[in-house]
Amino acid sequence: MELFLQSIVNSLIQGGFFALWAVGLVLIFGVMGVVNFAHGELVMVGAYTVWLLHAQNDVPFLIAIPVAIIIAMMIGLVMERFLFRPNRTDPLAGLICSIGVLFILQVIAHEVGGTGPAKQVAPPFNQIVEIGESLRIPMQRLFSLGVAIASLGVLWFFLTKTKLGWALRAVALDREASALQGININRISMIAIGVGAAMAGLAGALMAPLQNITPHMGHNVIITAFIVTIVGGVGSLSGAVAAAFIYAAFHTFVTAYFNGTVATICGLLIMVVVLIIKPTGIMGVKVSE
Amino acid sequence: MSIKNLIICIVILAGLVALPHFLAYNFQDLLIFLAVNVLVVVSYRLVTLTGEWSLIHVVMMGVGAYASAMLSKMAGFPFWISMPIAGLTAATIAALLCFPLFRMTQFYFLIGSFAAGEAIRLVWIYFIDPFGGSSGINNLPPPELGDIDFYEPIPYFYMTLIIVTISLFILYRIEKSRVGLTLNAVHWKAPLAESVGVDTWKYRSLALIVGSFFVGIAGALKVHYLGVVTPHQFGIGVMVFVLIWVIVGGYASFVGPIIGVVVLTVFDQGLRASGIVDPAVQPAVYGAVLIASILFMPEGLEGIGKRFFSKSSGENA
Amino acid sequence: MALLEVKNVTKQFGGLTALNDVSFSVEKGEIRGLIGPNGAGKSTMFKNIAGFYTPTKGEVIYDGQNIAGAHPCKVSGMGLVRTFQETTLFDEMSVFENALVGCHMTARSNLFSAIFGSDRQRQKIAAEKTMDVLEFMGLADRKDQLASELPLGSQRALAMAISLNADPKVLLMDEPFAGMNPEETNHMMDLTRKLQDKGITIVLVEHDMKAVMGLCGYLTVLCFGSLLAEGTPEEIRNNEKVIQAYLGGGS
Amino acid sequence: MGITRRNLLRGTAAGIAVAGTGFSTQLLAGQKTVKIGLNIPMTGDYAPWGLPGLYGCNIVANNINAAGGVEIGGETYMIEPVGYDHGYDTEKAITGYNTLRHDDAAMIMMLGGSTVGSIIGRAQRNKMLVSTLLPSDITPDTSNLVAPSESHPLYNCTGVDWLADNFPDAKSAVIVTTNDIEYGQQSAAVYQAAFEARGIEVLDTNFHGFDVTDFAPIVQGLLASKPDIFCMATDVYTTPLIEALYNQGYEGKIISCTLDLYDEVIAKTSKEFVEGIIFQFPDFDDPALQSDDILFPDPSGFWDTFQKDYPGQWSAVAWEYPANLVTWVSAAQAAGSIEPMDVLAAMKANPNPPHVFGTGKWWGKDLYGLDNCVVGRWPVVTMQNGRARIVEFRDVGAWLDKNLDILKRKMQDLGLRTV
Repeated sequence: MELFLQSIVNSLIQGGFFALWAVGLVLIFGVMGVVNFAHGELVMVGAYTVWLLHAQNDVPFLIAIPVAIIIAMMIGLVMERFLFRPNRTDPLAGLICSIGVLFILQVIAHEVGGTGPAKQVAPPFNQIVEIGESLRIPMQRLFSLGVAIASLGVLWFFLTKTKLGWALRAVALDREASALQGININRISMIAIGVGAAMAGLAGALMAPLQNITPHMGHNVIITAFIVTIVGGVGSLSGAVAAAFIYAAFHTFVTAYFNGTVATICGLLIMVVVLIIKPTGIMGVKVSE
Repeated sequence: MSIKNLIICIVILAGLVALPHFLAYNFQDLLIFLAVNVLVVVSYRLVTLTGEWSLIHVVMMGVGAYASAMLSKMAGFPFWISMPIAGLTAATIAALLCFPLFRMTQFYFLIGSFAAGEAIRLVWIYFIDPFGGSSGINNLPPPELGDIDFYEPIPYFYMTLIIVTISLFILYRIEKSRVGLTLNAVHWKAPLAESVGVDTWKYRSLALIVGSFFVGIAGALKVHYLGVVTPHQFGIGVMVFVLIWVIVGGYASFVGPIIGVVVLTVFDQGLRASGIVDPAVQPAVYGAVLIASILFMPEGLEGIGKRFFSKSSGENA
Repeated sequence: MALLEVKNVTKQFGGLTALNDVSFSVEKGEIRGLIGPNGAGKSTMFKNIAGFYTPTKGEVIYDGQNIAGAHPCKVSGMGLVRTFQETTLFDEMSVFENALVGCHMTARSNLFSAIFGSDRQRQKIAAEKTMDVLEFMGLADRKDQLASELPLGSQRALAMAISLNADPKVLLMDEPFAGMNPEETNHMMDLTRKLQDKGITIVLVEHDMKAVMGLCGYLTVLCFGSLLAEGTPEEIRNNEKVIQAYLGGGS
Repeated sequence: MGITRRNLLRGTAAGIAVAGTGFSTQLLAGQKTVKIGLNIPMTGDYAPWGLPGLYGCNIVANNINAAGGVEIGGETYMIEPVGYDHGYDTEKAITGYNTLRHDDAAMIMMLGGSTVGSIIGRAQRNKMLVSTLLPSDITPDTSNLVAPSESHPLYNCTGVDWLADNFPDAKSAVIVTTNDIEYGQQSAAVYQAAFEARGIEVLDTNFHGFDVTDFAPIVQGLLASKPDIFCMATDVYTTPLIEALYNQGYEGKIISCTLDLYDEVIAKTSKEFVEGIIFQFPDFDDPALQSDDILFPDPSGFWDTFQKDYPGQWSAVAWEYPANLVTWVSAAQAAGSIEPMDVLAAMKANPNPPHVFGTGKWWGKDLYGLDNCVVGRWPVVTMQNGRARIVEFRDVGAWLDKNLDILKRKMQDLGLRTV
């Protein structure tokens, strides 16, 4: 029972991270049609920023987070303007460019951090919340969960309640029709990648005190984000968020009660099965021919 | 093949036969890997002819490599038998994968092929018996033929050169044949091709199976020189390099990917030997080259060469 | 016996009925027009015949066989070939290569013959046949140009050439006159008649009433997914129901 | 912050400086030089198990050269460590091997695993001497491959023995490690055997992949069985694992293979929490190492120089490659030659080969098929007041003599190769 409760809390925390990773990927793919392979590296940049500012130079954690978001966002905007925009007609070119960015960001991280073991950030909130007799949740993890859910809420509000959000969703549904309606595609693309990259940077910043920080940490991020995106439906943000929490729960429980390796294999298999049975994902919409 | 092209091919082959004798010992190994990589990119091009970009190609190379390694290590098969079986094994696995994979196209196919490839790699890692887990299979025997010592790079290079040349010739024949024409047709307008009776599923599968056969052979060639096969040799990082070679070289023509892999390998070694760039920084140089080639030469190096030649020949005329 | 027979075909999408129990038959050698106002179900019927849709109910009998739900490439392999509404070509291939793909059924080769060139004779015949078709369509002198570089009229002709090279017994044409000026339309009408002279049965889905009336011997009219009327152009022109439908639906 | 010594700029500068040869001592004209190759990962995920070794070798070689070099067979040689970065890639390992061999390296030192697998067949034919840090690379066919210093993971038995002697109430354990063969599974097998030999029940062994980001589920799953001992047979993830234990309020014993980064662990948990964690790798300024039976030259001077020149880079391999270098020097002096096969013969001829923590013996025939690794004393280290300190040395060889059958069985259960 204790393990069960702990696992539910863990699932929520992991789900929050998975969702932050995946919404950016979905936004960028939806609006620009580009698979951003460097998305995991944006997360890594967020984590390195916190390591560099907070752990190395004693900048307060709560200031390091917005800086991480801004840096990731700037990188995203540069990618949009100079790589994705000139290649808008050729999604493959955009994908390949993002692989180029992936290499460059990894090397920059390597140069900033130097060789050596994985970087660590001591948790700024090191209290532990005890609920009942045996449920112990570190404050740091609760904080991450809260911020993740809050930012997903803000994103939801932005997309559904603001004019810009409507425009963004319209572009994601049908780019040409939106352009004909007078929507500025360049502007919407910049907003999409800005928001997506910011979410990735935020995720990285929140993860920094919780896990090993290495230049290659983006690899796991992108694989998980792919699984979540595919299972949730490539064009669907709500699907991605739902899939993120479902997949996190699945992975956490299989890991806690069985084995993490089996959890990963099952994750890949689920993805392949979803691709075969319903390539548009559990909540995706079929795009007409 | 025109007489001119034939002469060019013969000159290049003659050059390749002479080349290792002018190289330092450690560069002779690189020549073997380069020849193998040429087969990898050219067979990959056959897969991409139908317009689908697969991320499973390098894993298929691994399927061939593991097949050959296991046959020679556990069943004592000579290389000359295990190598073709390696190709057939990769082709068989590819044929099985066609059923799920070709239900998808474009982005979904890309991700689906990636997931299927990762799943195969995980199988190698987690089933220690018989795949050897993360450390793979060691001490693979080199080929045996008379008194030739295939531990030495030059004989191994010549053998690789012969097998790769035959494979390239076959792949070239396929591309220039009616089959190649149909594959192209499937790429440009699948519904139109179907409207005149082309079974697009069959042709997509054919491309994947034939491409996998040759990359399986390439895998066997590679690991019998290395002496060891591990799951890490066939990771997504290696696949990314195949993509880079093909795209930087130019995937519109048969020679483009070959130019890509040769130029970038020479560039890579030059960079390393020059000592200008710290090895740790090299991936960033690769990344920059990749981006630059997409932005400034969409047809790849091959396109630049073609433009240069057509321009100069135009001036001569 | 009719060459192509549509029997009680119904097609539903979710709760929406696009075609409701439609039946008609096409005789060998005729030019049949399939017309109707917007949303009448012409395109849906076209796709049901060509194998892109599977009818919810009913049969499509071609040459004595039920082909309902058969894959497009099987249908075309049997001689029932479709053309496309908008110009659809293999853009990055030459005119000759485009047309050459057309004779897939007679000239396709397997891997063995591709590698060893054992079907050289067959490929030579295919190339000659392709040149004949290009000659017929008036494209022979453009054979090495890229398809995407042709003017619109020639592109349509090339699309026809591809279909023609597949030796169709029945040619399903999807709005071949859309977007053409009167001169191009006349040229296309001549070509279509020449195809009929070659013994090819033609089914036209078309909006351009002038062309349909001029070409077709017999018309089938659909409205709101149901069969409204059938008859010669003269009969249809005077059919009250048809006039009503066009006036009502066209407003 | 406790990690200010990880000075950013100096770390980066050091990383670039090594891109050359890593050899800085000025040579006098006419002097002879012997090159020792390091065919190791210096970039990528495996760099922490390669690069610090090159740094360490540079320090040791500089010290030897500054003292006038070594005399071998009547000639005075300067020692030059030459590094080649193979990034843990089998192709590059071959190129590195050939490059170093044609650069006249007298021995080639490697990390181990598949990169050794790809070159060892050639080394046998070329009569090249190769050293590895993983004794499990040794097979009956690899007579030129030696493991003279590191006996990963056989030494794990000493920590378990010490724990069982000093905490007899600890009766059950769980083990967590990575699912790779070379490091994780080999190490887990030794721990399983060591626990069984002392009557400690292993409740659960968790093999996880390298893709884990959140260790809370793994740790919570393992703690559900209420073990007395939490055992980490891994070295990549000790920090997040101990952090997860801390978050769970774990109160039992912790034993680990390594704890190189204990400063960071303390920063993430507390000094009190890490107190008493048992592991196997000492800091080289440890008082217990400053004695005559330690056969590593000037351990505390080495430690000081390393911390000064390469801050934040210390790991177990920092002294293991240099230890192999020292072993080579003494064997070459005994052989009076730098020819690889002469040196190998001299190494093997010594019944009491020098080992970092005292003399050892050649061992391995009964497990790997060849007596090509040295086992001897190994320190048991615990955390004491925020520092790693040796509590005792124990004899790995004696344990193996007694418990080989258990170890073999455990290895076979995991599908690992034994003779």
